[in-house]
Amino acid sequence: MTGTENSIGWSREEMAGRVAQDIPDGSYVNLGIGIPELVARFVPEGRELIYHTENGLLGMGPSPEPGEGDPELINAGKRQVTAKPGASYFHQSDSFAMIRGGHLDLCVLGALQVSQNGDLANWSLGGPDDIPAVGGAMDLVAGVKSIFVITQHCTKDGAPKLVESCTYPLTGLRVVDRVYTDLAVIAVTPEGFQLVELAPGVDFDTVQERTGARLLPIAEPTSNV
Amino acid sequence: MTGTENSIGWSREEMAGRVAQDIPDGSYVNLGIGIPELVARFVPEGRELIYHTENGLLGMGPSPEPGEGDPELINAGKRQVTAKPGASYFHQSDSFAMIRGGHLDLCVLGALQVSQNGDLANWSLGGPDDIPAVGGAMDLVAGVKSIFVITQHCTKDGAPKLVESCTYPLTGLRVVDRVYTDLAVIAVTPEGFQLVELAPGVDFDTVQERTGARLLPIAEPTSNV
Amino acid sequence: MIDKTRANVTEAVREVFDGATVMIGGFGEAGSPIELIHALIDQGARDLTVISNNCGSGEVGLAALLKAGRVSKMICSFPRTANSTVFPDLYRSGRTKLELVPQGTLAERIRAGGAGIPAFYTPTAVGTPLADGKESRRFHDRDYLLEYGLTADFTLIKAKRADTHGNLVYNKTARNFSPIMAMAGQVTIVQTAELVSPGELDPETIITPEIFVDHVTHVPNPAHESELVAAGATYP
Amino acid sequence: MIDKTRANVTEAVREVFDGATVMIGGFGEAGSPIELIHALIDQGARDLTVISNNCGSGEVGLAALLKAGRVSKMICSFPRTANSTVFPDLYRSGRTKLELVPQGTLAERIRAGGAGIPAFYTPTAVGTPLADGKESRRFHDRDYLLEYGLTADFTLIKAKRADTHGNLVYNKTARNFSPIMAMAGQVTIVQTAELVSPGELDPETIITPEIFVDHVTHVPNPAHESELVAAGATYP
Repeated sequence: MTGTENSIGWSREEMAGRVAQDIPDGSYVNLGIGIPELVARFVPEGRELIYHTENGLLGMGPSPEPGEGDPELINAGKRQVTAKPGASYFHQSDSFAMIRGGHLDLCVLGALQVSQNGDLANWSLGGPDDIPAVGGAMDLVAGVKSIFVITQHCTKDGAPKLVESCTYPLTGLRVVDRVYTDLAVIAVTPEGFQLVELAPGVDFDTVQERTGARLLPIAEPTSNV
Repeated sequence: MTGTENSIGWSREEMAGRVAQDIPDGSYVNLGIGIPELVARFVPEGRELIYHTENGLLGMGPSPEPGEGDPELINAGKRQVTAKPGASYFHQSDSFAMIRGGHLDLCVLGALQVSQNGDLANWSLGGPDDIPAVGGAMDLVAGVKSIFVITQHCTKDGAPKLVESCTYPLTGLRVVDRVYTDLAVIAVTPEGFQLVELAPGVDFDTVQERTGARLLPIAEPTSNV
Repeated sequence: MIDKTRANVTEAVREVFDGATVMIGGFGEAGSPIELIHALIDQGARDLTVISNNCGSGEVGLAALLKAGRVSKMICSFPRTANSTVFPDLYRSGRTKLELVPQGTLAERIRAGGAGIPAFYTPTAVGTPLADGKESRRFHDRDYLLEYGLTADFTLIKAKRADTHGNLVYNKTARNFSPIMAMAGQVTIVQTAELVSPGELDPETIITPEIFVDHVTHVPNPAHESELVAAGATYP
Repeated sequence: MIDKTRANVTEAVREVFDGATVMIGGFGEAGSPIELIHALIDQGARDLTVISNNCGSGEVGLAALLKAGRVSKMICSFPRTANSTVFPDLYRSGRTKLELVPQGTLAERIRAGGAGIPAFYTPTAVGTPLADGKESRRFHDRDYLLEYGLTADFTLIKAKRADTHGNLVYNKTARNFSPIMAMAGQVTIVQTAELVSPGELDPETIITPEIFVDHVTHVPNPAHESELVAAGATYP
């Protein structure tokens, strides 16, 4: 299944835009490093979102114009950013008080694997020669109210990233609420992975085939809920 | 022994001045409510002391001139104060991080009783109808590097305040380093109360008689220390 | 778009419910959100647990809330003050319970609650009556008590200046418990003497970032408790 | 009288001893006290335990201290960076040990150390390999890990502006770990881009009060790590 990425389904930008659609107005949001950073480009018209970067800034804005950055105004990915009107700076203990204390509404993270009960692995391949590095990922999944994962549905080798149980070292237990992939939007429910939406031109069987755990079909709306 | 207060020995102002002599230049100091507040008036020439008030100010200055105070610039006794150049404001958790974390050099407190092993009772008479109120006293004695007590040697009824063991509810265990009274300066040592200095016109026997525990004489200077 | 302003103090405290836990900022009169407290008296919520360092003075502000019989329990460090008779009467008659907490432990419990820390160890109060019934543990040859984080359904605080997003700065020692109570309140309600637009506060100087704040209402000339008490004022 | 200024970075780091634990501020290059670190390399102390969020980049600053073989153990959350090869080599060859701590737990452990809290419970890392060997406990139906406060013999940080008493303010996200490390260091050593007299900093805006600071030295134009690395600089 090598090379299937982007041949069908959503592009990275479309995945990010799809995540953005699901973020309510006025949310306080932390975006992980990589694809999650793209989400900030797609805030739907009429909504105001406040971005938090765990190295100590609430109200993060986009990258600075060339030549206008400050090497000491950076995001968690150590890239230069800007501060919007209403922004504030704070130290690491206060920043993680926001995270651990449940004050952030949403965190969007990348993943190596997500299990059907919501376990997340996204910080280490667990190789004996790897330099382990965790940053704030474990704090974010332990503290933020909702955790969205944005990821290609499969690895570059075609292996499913949505699995029955993770084989890589865990970042947190039962923490993921939704997964946004190139093929579909999938909710993590008490019954397991449940399809929410298919990318255009993608059918249920294609997604199930590329998912390492049972996938429940889209829930039919009921009149009694 | 009623009425002995101030008939011999140091006045309250002299006691406060005597405490001030023992505070090294550059110390960070918290002064308790009451007689301890007087100490601030007696900073010896050439020394700079920085006063902390636990409600959130480092660099506390004297009372404001009449009409120039701010009801929101107060000390722990809820009296209006001023802020000196170099002062800073902070919240309660940061203020008690200074206290509990051992960053203050000295706290001067009043006392109901001090025991010969340094236990302090200064927050409650323990009466059944008393409204208990503790404030920051227990945090101060637990966290500040040195605890000096300034107090009349005996109660108004003539009962000793320096005792073998406290009968009033404790503020902290083994916390007092020195006691400054109207009659003497007394150190709390592993062997118990040890006289450091007598007030003018007061002799050892007078102090021992008014002390509820054994008093060791002034340590003779030795050539081998 | 984000606008946390509420038309007045009445709107700001509308949601407080019977039986709620309410943190109220202030050390003595400094930082006490008197106008919000008076609105809470009018609002009528009862059986409240109030977390505040003191119990007010005279018969205004927090003392008036107590006198109105709305508080079933106080969690505080120093319920006695010079002009305080309301709480002592309620306490002696058993109508209001008291949990007495050392001031630094109270502050740290509030911060812990806001920071997602369920419990921590402190050296404060070891060997005293306030350690009774508490778990203790030895670290590095010293004894410590286990203390638990505190949170609240609502927090009422006073700011000097706020923007419409809820970023706050305070006035001098009125800061005291307000920043940590803002963190620990599920719904944090702010009265501010000045109200400005986002961007008007220097981001380096904001003490309470907007993420901790829910409702902001403009009270341009807040009363000082000591002046009300001196004038013999009562509320309502 | 109080004057904490030191003539230069060499004087400021003079007391650091072999085997010391040293906290170093910064997240990536933001807030990294490069000139103090270089002075520490010249000073020669070895067998250091360093607590810092990252491990530096290129062969300047913290990476240069590591490369000079002075660090026997790193306590950090993210030792990998784009231009970092020094630490990986030391780690794989076993010459520098690593204690990996989640970033928020690292921050809270440092604050706890500075605040006299010996230990606290956190939900972070429960169920992960970083919980191995750690004590856990259930509060309100959720599991938490027991984590211990961290202190240091010395803390090295960078300020934007300081007064001669040691009151500090920082620049934007360079603030990061510096205020809490200032609290947790037995001796806190500051390099500051601007040096002023007491009273020139607004007391409402001071981030680190002077009580946490021991030595202040004026470094008017601190280097940026990324520019040094881009220029291929090495130290010494």
